[in-house]
Amino acid sequence: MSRILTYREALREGLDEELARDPNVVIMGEEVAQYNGAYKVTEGLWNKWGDKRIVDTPISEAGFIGMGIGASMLGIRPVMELMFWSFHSVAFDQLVSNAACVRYMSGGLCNCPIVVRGPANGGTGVGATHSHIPEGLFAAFPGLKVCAPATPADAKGLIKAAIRDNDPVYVMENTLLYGNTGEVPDPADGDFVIPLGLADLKREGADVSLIAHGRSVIHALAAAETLQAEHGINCEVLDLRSIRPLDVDAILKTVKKTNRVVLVDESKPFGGVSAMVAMLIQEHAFDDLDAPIKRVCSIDAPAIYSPHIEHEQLPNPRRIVDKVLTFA
Amino acid sequence: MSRILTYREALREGLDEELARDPNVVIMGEEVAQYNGAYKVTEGLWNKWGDKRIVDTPISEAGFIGMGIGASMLGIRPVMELMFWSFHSVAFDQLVSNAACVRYMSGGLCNCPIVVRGPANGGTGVGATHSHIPEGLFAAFPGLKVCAPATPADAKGLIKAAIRDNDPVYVMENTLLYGNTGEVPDPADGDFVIPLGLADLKREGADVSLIAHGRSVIHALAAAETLQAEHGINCEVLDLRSIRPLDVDAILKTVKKTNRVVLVDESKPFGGVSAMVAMLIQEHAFDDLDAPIKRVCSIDAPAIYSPHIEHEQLPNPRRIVDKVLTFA
Amino acid sequence: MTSACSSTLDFAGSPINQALTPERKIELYSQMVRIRQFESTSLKYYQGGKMGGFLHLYIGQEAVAVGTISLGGADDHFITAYRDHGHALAVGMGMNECMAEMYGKQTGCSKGKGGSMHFFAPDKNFWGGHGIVGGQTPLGLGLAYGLKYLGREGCCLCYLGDGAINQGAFHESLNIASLFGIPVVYVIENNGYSMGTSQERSSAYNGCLAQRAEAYAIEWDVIDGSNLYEVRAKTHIAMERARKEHKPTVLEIDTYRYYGHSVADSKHKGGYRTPEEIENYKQNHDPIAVFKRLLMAEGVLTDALADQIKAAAKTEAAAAAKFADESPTPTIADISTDVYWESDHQTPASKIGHHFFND
Amino acid sequence: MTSACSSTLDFAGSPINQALTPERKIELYSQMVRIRQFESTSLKYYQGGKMGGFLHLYIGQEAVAVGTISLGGADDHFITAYRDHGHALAVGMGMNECMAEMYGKQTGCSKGKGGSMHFFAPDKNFWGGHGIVGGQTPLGLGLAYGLKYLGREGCCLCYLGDGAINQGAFHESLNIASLFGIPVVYVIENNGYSMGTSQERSSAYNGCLAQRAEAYAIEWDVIDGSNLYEVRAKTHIAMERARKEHKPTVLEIDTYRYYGHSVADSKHKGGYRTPEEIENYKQNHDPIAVFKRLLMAEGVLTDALADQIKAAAKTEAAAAAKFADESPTPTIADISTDVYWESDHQTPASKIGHHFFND
Ligand SMILES: Cc1ncc(C[n+]2csc(CCOP(=O)(O)OP(=O)(O)O)c2C)c(N)n1
Ligand SMILES: Cc1ncc(C[n+]2csc(CCOP(=O)(O)OP(=O)(O)O)c2C)c(N)n1
Ligand SMILES: [Mg+2]
Ligand SMILES: [Mg+2]
Repeated sequence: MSRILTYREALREGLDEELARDPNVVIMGEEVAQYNGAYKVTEGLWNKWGDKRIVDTPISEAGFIGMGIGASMLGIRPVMELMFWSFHSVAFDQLVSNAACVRYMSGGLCNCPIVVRGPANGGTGVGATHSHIPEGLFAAFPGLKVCAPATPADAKGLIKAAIRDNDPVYVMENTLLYGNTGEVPDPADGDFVIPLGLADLKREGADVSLIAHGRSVIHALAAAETLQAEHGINCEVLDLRSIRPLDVDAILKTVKKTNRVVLVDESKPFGGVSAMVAMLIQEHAFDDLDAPIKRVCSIDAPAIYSPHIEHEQLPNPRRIVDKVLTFA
Repeated sequence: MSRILTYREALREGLDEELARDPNVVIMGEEVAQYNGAYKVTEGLWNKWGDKRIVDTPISEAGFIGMGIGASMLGIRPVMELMFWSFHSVAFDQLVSNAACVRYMSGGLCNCPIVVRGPANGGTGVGATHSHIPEGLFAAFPGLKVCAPATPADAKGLIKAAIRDNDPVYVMENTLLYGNTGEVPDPADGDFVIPLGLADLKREGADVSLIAHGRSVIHALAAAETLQAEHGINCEVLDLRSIRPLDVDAILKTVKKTNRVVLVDESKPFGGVSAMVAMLIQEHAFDDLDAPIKRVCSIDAPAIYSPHIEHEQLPNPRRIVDKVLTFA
Repeated sequence: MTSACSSTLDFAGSPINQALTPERKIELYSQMVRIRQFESTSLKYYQGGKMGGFLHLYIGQEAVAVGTISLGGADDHFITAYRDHGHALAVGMGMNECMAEMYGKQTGCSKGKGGSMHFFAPDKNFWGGHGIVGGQTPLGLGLAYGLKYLGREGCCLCYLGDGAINQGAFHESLNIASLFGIPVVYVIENNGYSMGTSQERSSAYNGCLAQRAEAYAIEWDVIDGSNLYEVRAKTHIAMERARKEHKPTVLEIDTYRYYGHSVADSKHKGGYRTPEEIENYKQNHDPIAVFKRLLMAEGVLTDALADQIKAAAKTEAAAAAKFADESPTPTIADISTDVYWESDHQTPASKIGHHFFND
Repeated sequence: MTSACSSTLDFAGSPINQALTPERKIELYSQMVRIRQFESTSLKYYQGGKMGGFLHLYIGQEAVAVGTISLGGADDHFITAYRDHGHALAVGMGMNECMAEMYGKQTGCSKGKGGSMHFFAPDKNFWGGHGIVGGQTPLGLGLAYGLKYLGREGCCLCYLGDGAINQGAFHESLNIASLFGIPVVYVIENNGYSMGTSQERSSAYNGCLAQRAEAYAIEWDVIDGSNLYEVRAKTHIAMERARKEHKPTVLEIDTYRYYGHSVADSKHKGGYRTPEEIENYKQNHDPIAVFKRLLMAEGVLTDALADQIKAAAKTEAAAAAKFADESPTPTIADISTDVYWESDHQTPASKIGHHFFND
């Protein structure tokens, strides 16, 4: 049996279950406790679990994320909220030098079982400094793991996998998905964990593969419907879910099936997740491609504020449809 | 007439000329003045220009780089040294949120004519946190410019272009190149500036294109000699020099000529500059490729310390030769 | 909130306030009223769906921006965080371009690219509007460094919140400011809360927040932010210290916000703050009411004039909303401008290599 | 350097030092000598081309690591910066694995992956060895947080340099330490210089560096780092405050490095420091010589025993160099291990999806 939950509720349920499962799991971040979270992901958890397990921090991301990393070396499993993933910029050293390198530099003596989570997206009218899209940025650092769930079930399954993972995992959520609903298996039916590194074929198709992650998956699915209905083009939609580890096999499989690829990626076009996926496809499925791999990324500028236009800067169903139609 | 200078001297000459040319150019960083620079790039400049123009700062990268950015909005042109580019991690907010976004968020009212420079490489036995390779990381941010000179002449020409540019330019030098020598035009023969965005064909060839930047260019040239001498394979070597702006035309031109590409890039393989270059090539020269684009990147792990092995983790001539031979 | 550190001297009598003409006093009063009316109008249209993102209201804090900025000369510069509407109007920005910015219109001060948190007017020495908490503090240091470098006798006022003092970049800035002798005045607008977190829950300190300055051998003071005269009198000293001696100061101005952290903050009344606390401030410490009483006692202001000022401000704000509403929206092409100076100016440098990577 | 803040009490008589047996005193003396011999030997082989990267010598500072770490119990933890050899030996790491690490060998404490700046021994409560200036300060906070979370009565000693105090992350850590009541003791090893920059040119402060702690209502003290008894007596107080009251402390231990910042630093003698300054420290404040004099006066140590200790340490260091030299080098395959716990342990999670992207 499954229930309909919002993405936010699904995340919260995942956090709650892991808090129950392991006394060393501790949630920390700005406004996560008494205020119930800026985006209410942690709502009710402080009431239920109290001061020790749910910790409000000052606005000191370098300080508290570094603290979480230090504690994790002793066996604590901190799950740290960045109110926006964009605030990675003030804790970058902790995120890429401490978390990503401490195991390596110690020859495997130190472990760093942390999770950092929060919304990592544009489209909410908050301007450039609050709208960075850092999946590709962090996936570039060996030692780190990155995932970006698109649905409530994936959000729950992946946050639980992230917490149990013994390496640092950065979970990129999306403010514009928090209110989305979807089926999530009932806890009574067993522990629901989605392993990192497993893509999910969200729609089967024969003509073109749309490969995406995060909110772009939702856009890709919408575009696929339009393309089917209005143009008779049957798109397959592959949701990467996890960026590192990456399900390269699933990527190659859909490419071999359709021979045409559009990557949908909210990143800015220089780099991002999609440039890497393109690199992998052309390397490993060169002869399966009937046409160049195409991309729909954010338009290449810092994020614009204007609510009238910001959704045009991001991937959206119309832009995906237009891009697919250029194959014709 | 040109002289033989080291890469270090060429940089210094470029800095010195720009200090003379524009009274608003100011050099700042840790140990750049009285100590003559950790890597002696600024040697003698404090003696010549004094406290106002050459400024020693505390070990506060966020503070002094933010200070430089603020001053640049008023028309000062700070050239800031990061003792290692790896220390970007403690000034990331300044580097990617202030410098990259302030022009945009102000609708073009603020300018940010800064330069940040320093060594950005592995291979010096200093371990993972001191060996980040951030060209691709910063090029991903629209609003920023990034270049990585491989020769003394390019180092001088690019640092001068960077200082005159009215946008933030991040110059990625290389400790292992500082002592390399090469011809640099004589100042008496006129102002020597190499524009950003112009690649340089460092070696002509017909069979395979090696596309690289920074120290990888030197390796590519060495590999090309071996391939010619031992295998009769004639490689073309394109030095990107500038990562953003990027000379896409030059890239496509060499691809169209040789139809085979090996990208050499010290970045870690997830992303980096090379994944982007591969994306561009397959997109714009799909039919010109006779084989998948291949890459020689750093082996995918944090940088190892051991001097016995660290050069095996990085691109080197042997690894490039081996990769080119896989085309056979 | 009034601080224990703050005393009750006769700030009206201080020379810098004595020098104010009645006209100028009315102007300062009007500015505070204009800010409040502008914001009330913003709130109305924000709730009406005209704006995106966040709306951080300044209402309750008006005497800080108006009092401090009123001291600025040609070479004094200003920079603040995301709660920036008060400062923007106080430096002389028009309601039109500010409102249009929030509406995301081409006519906005930042062409609709920055939004509520990112107002800019370099021509008025106002350098934003910055969204990353504490991020403006090294920039303010840099503006002041630039002034000194250029040999101008001016200073930079850099504003930050009570929560922002716990960002590392601020401390790095304080050390450099003291060490290098930089003419920067840091103004902590202490409204008692960072989002839902009280000052006590976010900061450890001795005495008061400004006292952290002692760690860097920097002068500091605490100011009652409900009293515009006190704000001016004490800030003037700091600014003179900066301009004449190239020495920084940290000021803590105790103040209060009537609304939530942003409009989305539903817990600000009855959640982390009691209704009584809010009411007490409104009744006893409202900066506009306090100044009104002072000016009426001085015979400078009458009820009628006050009403007229308020009505004019309301009309002005309504007109700004109309202006914003009727202004054109940015186009898709606008997304790609203002990224690089060289590209915007079509310089030779902008024509070499690809600067943009849109597929 | 002795600080004005530091007094000359009879630290030998403090209970924590009274409790030392003669054997333990000799052991502490020997540890300092071992560190110095280890480092002299390192220097020799560094100059002989056996090591890569930097070599930051600790010589002159031995009483800091040995004195403070000698106070550690089963639940006390340690973390430091890149100048980490002294701490490593003081926690009980062997010369072999330390030397081999610098030689970049498989038998190194970090398998040759970390190098001189990154020694680790979690089994001895030693958490590195960190190269980014100030980067270890939030980690040390976290170790202490973890101890409190786990209900252990211990503390974390987190070392940093006089230059490192100007990194923002340290200030963020101080605020959190005070606010949350974290059992961390920050030990500023003030050797007067950060590379070629004197304390005066890098830090603005009142009184002394440790006094910055007042900004966060944290206790602080200044210690003469040439006197091991003083180091122990005062650090013990701070550690007890942490263990028993969950309160942080900032200690400033005045000390000196005989060599350059790293071996590459040629200006340390006659450049930014006078030869006289160096000579004065060596003559009058050398921690090993000072302790030797004390122990000889106490009748615990003789010249003969001292010579014997030194000779043994020298032999031990030479053997370590031999061990390192003869140890196997890492292989190319070794580059790819120790990246992910899951991969190293071949867990099910490690087998799903690509973790590595080598072409
Ligand atoms: C680095 C960073 N962390 C967190 C935030 C989210 N945030 C925005 S404002 C704010 C509270 C700031 O409070 P304070 O400094 O007291 O200013 P006030 O809002 O009271 O004016 C927080 C946590 C941010 N914008 N930047
Ligand atoms: C963030 C950062 N900036 C700069 C450096 C380069 N660096 C390494 S050590 C050092 C000086 C540190 O001096 P101090 O803290 O006094 O420690 P000491 O070397 O005296 O032990 C500098 C500038 C670095 N490693 N990390
Ligand atoms: Mg506040
Ligand atoms: Mg020092």
